[in-house]
Amino acid sequence: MPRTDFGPPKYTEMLPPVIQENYGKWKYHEIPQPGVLKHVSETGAALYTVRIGSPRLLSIDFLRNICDLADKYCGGYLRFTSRHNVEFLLSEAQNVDPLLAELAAQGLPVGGTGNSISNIVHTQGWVHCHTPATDASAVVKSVMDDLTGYFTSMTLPAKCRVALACCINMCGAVHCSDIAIVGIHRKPPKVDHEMFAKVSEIPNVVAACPTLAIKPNPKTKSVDINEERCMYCGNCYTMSPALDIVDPENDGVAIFVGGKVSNARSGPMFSRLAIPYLPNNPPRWPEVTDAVRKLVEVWAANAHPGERYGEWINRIGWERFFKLTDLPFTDKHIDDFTYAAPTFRSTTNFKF
Amino acid sequence: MPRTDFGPPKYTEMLPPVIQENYGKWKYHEIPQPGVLKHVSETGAALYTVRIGSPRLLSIDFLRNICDLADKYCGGYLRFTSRHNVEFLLSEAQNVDPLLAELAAQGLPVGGTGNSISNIVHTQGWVHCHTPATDASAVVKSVMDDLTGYFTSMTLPAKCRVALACCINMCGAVHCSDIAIVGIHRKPPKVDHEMFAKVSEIPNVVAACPTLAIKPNPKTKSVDINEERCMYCGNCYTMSPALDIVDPENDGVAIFVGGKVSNARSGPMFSRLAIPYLPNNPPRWPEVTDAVRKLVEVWAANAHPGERYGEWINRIGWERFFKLTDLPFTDKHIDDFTYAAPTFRSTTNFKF
Amino acid sequence: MADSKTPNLDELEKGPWPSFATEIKKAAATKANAKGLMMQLERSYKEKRGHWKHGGIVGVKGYGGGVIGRYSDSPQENPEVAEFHTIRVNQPAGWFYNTDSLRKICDIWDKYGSGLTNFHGATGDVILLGTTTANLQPAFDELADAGFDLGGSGSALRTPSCCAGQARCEFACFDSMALCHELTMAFQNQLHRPMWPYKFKIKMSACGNDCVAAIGRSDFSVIGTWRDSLVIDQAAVKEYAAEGLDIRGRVCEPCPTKCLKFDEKNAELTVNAEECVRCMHCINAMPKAIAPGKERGATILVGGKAPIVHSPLMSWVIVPFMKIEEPFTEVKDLLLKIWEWWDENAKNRERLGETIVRKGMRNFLKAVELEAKPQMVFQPRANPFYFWWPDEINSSDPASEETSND
Amino acid sequence: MADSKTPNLDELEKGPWPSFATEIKKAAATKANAKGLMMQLERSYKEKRGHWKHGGIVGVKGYGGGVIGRYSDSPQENPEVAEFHTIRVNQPAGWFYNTDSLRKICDIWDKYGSGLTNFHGATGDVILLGTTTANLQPAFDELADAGFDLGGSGSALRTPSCCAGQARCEFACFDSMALCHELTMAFQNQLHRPMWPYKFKIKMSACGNDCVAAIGRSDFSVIGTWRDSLVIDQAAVKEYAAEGLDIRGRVCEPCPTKCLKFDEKNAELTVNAEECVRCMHCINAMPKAIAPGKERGATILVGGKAPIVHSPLMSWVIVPFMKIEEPFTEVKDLLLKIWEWWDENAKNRERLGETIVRKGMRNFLKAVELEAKPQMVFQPRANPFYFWWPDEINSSDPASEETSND
Ligand code: SRM
Ligand code: SRM
Ligand code: SRM
Ligand code: SRM
Ligand code: SF4
Ligand code: SF4
Ligand code: SF4
Ligand code: SF4
Ligand code: SF4
Ligand code: SF4
Ligand code: SF4
Ligand code: SF4
Repeated sequence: MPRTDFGPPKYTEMLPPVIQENYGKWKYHEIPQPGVLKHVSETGAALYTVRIGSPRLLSIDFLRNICDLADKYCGGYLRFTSRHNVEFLLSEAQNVDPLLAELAAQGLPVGGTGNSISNIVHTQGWVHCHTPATDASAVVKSVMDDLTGYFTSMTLPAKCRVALACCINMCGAVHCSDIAIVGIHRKPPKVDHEMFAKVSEIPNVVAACPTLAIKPNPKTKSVDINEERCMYCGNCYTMSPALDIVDPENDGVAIFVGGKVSNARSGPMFSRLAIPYLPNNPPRWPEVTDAVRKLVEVWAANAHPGERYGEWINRIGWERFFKLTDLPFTDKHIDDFTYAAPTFRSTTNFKF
Repeated sequence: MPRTDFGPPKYTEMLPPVIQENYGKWKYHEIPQPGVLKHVSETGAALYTVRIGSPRLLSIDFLRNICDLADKYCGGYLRFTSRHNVEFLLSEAQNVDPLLAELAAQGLPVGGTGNSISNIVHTQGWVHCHTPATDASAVVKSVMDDLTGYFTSMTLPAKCRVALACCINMCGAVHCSDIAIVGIHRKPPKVDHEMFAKVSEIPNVVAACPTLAIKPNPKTKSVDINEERCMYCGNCYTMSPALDIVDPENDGVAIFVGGKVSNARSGPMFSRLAIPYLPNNPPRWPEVTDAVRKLVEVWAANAHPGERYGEWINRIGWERFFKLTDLPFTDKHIDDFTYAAPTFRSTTNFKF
Repeated sequence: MADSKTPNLDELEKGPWPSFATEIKKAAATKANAKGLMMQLERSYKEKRGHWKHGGIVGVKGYGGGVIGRYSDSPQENPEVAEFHTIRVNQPAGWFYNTDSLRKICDIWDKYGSGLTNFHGATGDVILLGTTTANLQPAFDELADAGFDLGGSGSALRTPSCCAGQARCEFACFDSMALCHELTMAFQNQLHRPMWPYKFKIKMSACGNDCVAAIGRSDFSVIGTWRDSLVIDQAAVKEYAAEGLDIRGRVCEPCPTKCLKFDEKNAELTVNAEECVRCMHCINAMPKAIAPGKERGATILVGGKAPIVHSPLMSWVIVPFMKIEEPFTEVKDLLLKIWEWWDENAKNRERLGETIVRKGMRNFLKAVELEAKPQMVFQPRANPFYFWWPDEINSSDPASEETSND
Repeated sequence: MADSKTPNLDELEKGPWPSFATEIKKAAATKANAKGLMMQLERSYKEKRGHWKHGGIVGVKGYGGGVIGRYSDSPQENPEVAEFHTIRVNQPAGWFYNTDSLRKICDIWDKYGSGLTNFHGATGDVILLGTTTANLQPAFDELADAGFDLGGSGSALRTPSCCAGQARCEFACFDSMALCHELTMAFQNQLHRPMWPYKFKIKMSACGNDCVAAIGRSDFSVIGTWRDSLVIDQAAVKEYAAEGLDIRGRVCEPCPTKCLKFDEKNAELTVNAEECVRCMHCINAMPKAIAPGKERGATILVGGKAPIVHSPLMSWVIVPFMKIEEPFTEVKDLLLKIWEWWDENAKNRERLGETIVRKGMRNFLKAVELEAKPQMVFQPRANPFYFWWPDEINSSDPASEETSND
């Protein structure tokens, strides 16, 4: 019998001494400069954290390099954040500046703290997944290239969490991000009947369709799709490779805005549709980077200090959002899915 | 051919001269005392309205009596309100007090204006409908007897609209009233298979059930009810008299609170479940009158001036509402119908 | 009282609120069927249940509705109410009456009915409670002579109703009574001959206070509003201030968009009109000082209804602003388009709102030729499951006209 | 560059943000499969489409998951990535590493994989990207020797994750890393052997800021909170005031329940603790002056998930407050009860939240033995369609215990 189920290494082995000694005793923190946190303990001890942006898709060279840096400045400890940034954990104040200098020399951006745009939580895209409607890494790289200035500063009204998912499975917390970029298909899958008969189970595929668009076809031992009912979710494709939904001409991305998960001030909110479609335009997706920048800028210019994206929109109203961003409002924006009715404006109170 | 489709009398024939002359020219109004409105026109003319409570179920004697009064004081004109009160329309200020005196002598309550409890919009009940789970008129009479003091004064934080529907068809605007009393059944219908086979159409009845609890029974040429799925809505009974749902021991009323329809300040809101069940206890329904009075009093004592019932609850939170009213919160309060999920508390922000 | 036959009804005569039991007793004094009702109702209070059966179809010549058939479930015990039908009579717009007309109704109901009525039914009709099948036609004939026609019932247009509006209210943004009357007259056929999948209700309130509760319970609501800025009379503001009204606390604070500023020193009130959502609050609070704007009209909303079967629905915006002027052609045309689509697409017993929810706003809007507007929603969708029209997709140009952002 | 074989990837090396393209190229320099990936990806940028096929089932001995099988759809063109599987490695709680461990992972992936990784996957695992079926077992064996086990995949418990909590944060209301580790260890079988209707995710954040976005994307969220009053250090308040923080405007005003009062004269801040909803805002704004209360624990929420299939769901409250203390028996017991009910009641590919929505909270609560509490809802139902348990109804006593109001 092979050894199994021994679980991950215990986290206690992974903590630098300053944390082991002050675990649960932290008293407050400061952000001396963008990308640098100072946590102070009841005991008076201080922990300095230096956060760098990461492409998340890392070669072992990158990993070995940050290990070198951690050995040099942090006694051999480091961590990653829930948004995939790297954090160097320093117990010696005097190590901070040399580390920052070395990071600068290597071209690694320091930031992501406070009222910034931190890393884009994202997914596999064309690098590894089989269902993407867009790429992940290249879009993220292009958008972050454009927004690095917001990563390395803290000048925004509040945090702005950008996320990307390469299909509507929405791996990540994309459905509740300030700005969410989502890969979408726009045409029903094409059924390869021959392949279907060989590799797929009819009932599973039929059941997978949320709009009941799929009907069994006993003749072909396959299925037919009622194209009028299909909303291109790709759920059937996840169940059967014979239902290819990829279409380079029509696939692209949609942008949703205004989500959050923190309970700070207001409760969590879903992201909501702002831009139904932008084309896939590799390698730089200029339509997407422009749109995201504009979305950030309109918010930054209009929100009250402390207001997250969705909080700002809730204050001014979505009709104002569309006016200020100059984005067209279309029939696609109006929900017609499970919880549509409560989103309809059932009052005469609105702005023109 | 008989004369048909000539429509209602034209309203212009029904308007007193002061209205005809000042139609569309009203400038402002005052409420000199509860139940009396003074509307002043651009022309300087004034219209006095005296509003009395009405049982709505009126004999022709009552009608002839108010006609007499209208002839005497109002030049032969009167109206009814959208809440079924009677309004005397006076163009002579000096007629107001004599009219009030005569109404007082007849025991007719004057009021329902401003921050009061106006008449209870209600339905047929045991007087005329075939589906009621409770009576209408007797419950309304009992509740209004208890609340007449709030009709004849204007001391509440805001208007409080009370409504009653004798079954969950909710004739009226019961589903968006400050306090809504609704007749409910609590047991599945009993199927009279013999009668069913004679008088009902299976597909219509099966289709009528929102929870898909009804299945055709080809043997009996009737239907069977999956009692676990039935939520006693009576929709099938509306389609077939063979599905009697009335049960004197278990029928009763539920009370919903916090609805409104005006757009003033906040938009319209649905009424929401406060008390899942109170028994039918004719002729006076003491459990219901007590519950309504308590609901009114807790709101009156705690709301800010100008706050409707639902606005008050939205400010303090439903968890506070249940604490202040000391009403038990049960699994019945938690929605499990069409739009349930958005009502679930998806935040850690709440009060204990 | 000890041996009264109606101890429950007797009890219900007591108390300060005018008593329906007294009304029934008054009618019962002269009318056998009112007495029958009284006795059957007394039994209901004892047994805690109603005693009416499902109605059969009864009516008057030339009409498909307007009468609710009603039969006692125990005609042996209460033969006087073996038949006890209701006639729905279309009220005059705004529920205004001259006493002549009202007395005529009384006389007719004295002659043919139980002498009992509802002024009014929850939809707005005059409800004449309780008569026999045989009496329906003669009663109607005399009502017709008196100028009164039937209201709606069944799967038809229901009797439209409206607030007093310009007849008695300074807030009115359009002539609700004229519109109500005109629509009622224009759609008599739809009102009197059920031919749709289900009922259809129209109500209109001449301002956002919505004094007929249109938004909650009509398939088609017309609610008055304005497009420019509300009008403030500073002299009147000063008077309110002088009288001690806490303008900042009671008027500005509750303004939902905080777009009112009160300058305490000069007792001057200003509005940021662009941010005003026309909620009526400040106008309600200071009717002498603030009035709706000059460019008046209405918002059109659809879909309101009671909870059965899928959920209650509150009407939602489909036309943010429409001028409402005689002969009201725009409203009528819109109604016709809506009915055409609904009639074609609705399931049996499916209200307009339910059909729209099932088919999606996009199909509805396309059919009735309205453009999507952000005023139609509180919030856009939170899911990525939307449809593309065939002409928005093509194989050469991936970005459709509507959504490209160049 | 003109004749580069990877003009698109070259372009993606430019710009200030660290480049994944550079990472791939670095790996491609020594690894054939990384080079295969590079070339296939370049083709994807040209053709605007991915080139991966549905994964078959591959894995390592004794495990039902932890590997995502992946095959190129055009192995003739890119034979190096004909097989390109991913191994999910369970991260240490909180994503803390010593460099020894991290270097070991690098060495193993140098030997058996493409040299490419994700630190981390969106669920929280270390993602080792790209290897062959043959290399899976030896890679795992060496990972095991280095102390690393597999993470979750398929219809199983997914790798739990948590915020840094008490390790690095003064706001932590419970020990999120200890809980995360303990649950991971306690439920190894559920994590490694898919046996449920669908995936199940657990995440924990030690305060309401929810730095792992638990509420939006886990079936079971544990979010730190407290039950008594937050603690205010008035001396520190004075310091903030002296430094010029606009306490009224930036701290009190945004408080959702307006339960903070700032006395400007004395620079004193007070809270009406009963009205505080523990939203963290004031604490975030003044971390030196305000701290969570002393009676700490967590709120338990369930049901969060992405939009597919019926709609996105945000987790909702099922336990308003629970003490979270080793050995975390209460949390574990609750999880076991939830799984039992879900496993029995869920349809294929139905997440917990969807099952609860379909079956109703009342059935869920009964099964997991929790009482209904108003904290579970924003608002009670707006429809009259609720069920009665058989024992609440009887023929003699109409008022059930639970709802009588005597
Ligand atoms: C390191 C990290 C946790 C971890 O275990 O990895 C973390 C760390 C801290 N968070 Fe966070 N948050 C981290 C992800 C998050 C997330 C999750 C996410 O983004 O996916 C959220 C929820 C975001 C959302 O609502 O969509 C999050 C919402 C917050 C908030 C609430 C902000 C708000 O106003 O809504 C605070 C409070 C604040 O910043 O005022 C906060 C505060 C903090 C503090 C100040 C807590 C402390 O005292 O140590 C830490 C430094 C914050 C900073 O960067 O300024 N953290 N924080 C994560 C860093 C991610 C990154 O690399 O950028
Ligand atoms: C007569 C009537 C219209 C009619 O055509 O019959 C009417 C008449 C007036 N309403 Fe109304 N409302 C009338 C039913 C309603 C309804 C409908 C209902 O109750 O079913 C509503 C919506 C109620 C709701 O939201 O649930 C209604 C919500 C208002 C409001 C908004 C109140 C609020 O703050 O939400 C105002 C403004 C105010 O009172 O400040 C208002 C204001 C007025 C004014 C002041 C308008 C005016 O200047 O003439 C009238 C006298 C009000 C009073 O009684 O104090 N009227 N009013 C109705 C009298 C009913 C009765 O007998 O009591
Ligand atoms: C008489 C009246 C109640 C009253 O005492 O005032 C009434 C009485 C009945 N209503 Fe109603 N509804 C009356 C106004 C309403 C209203 C209010 C309104 O119209 O503004 C509503 C809620 C608004 C709405 O339509 O959504 C209403 C929602 C219903 C429903 C649920 C319809 C729905 O789609 O939600 C039913 C069920 C049905 O149609 O099968 C219903 C069915 C009925 C029936 C016909 C019973 C039935 O199942 O066949 C009742 C006949 C009673 C009788 O014997 O006289 N009644 N009904 C009201 C009509 C009087 C009038 O014409 O003026
Ligand atoms: C690798 C990862 C994305 C990444 O780049 O980080 C990922 C990748 C995939 N996800 Fe995911 N999901 C990943 C985190 C998520 C998350 C976020 C989370 O776990 O916090 C979500 C949203 C939260 C949720 O679960 O609701 C997520 C929601 C989905 C869904 C939709 C599930 C749903 O019920 O809503 C699917 C569809 C499915 O399961 O068929 C899916 C399916 C998939 C599959 C297995 C594709 C499929 O249809 O078979 C992807 C495999 C890609 C590959 O080839 O490697 N993935 N997926 C993440 C896992 C890494 C890890 O273990 O750390
Ligand atoms: S979002 Fe879709 S395409 Fe992207 S990794 Fe997840 S399942 Fe694959
Ligand atoms: S893509 Fe989605 S909607 Fe279209 S057929 Fe497949 S499962 Fe159904
Ligand atoms: S509420 Fe129900 S019982 Fe009452 S009148 Fe309407 S349909 Fe009849
Ligand atoms: S009462 Fe309602 S839920 Fe019960 S069987 Fe009849 S239609 Fe279905
Ligand atoms: S709805 Fe407006 S216009 Fe009509 S009566 Fe009420 S307050 Fe006046
Ligand atoms: S009408 Fe309403 S929104 Fe407009 S200024 Fe007055 S209170 Fe504010
Ligand atoms: S969730 Fe709270 S306790 Fe955890 S890291 Fe974020 S701020 Fe700190
Ligand atoms: S934690 Fe939130 S609710 Fe509580 S006092 Fe602070 S800001 Fe107010």
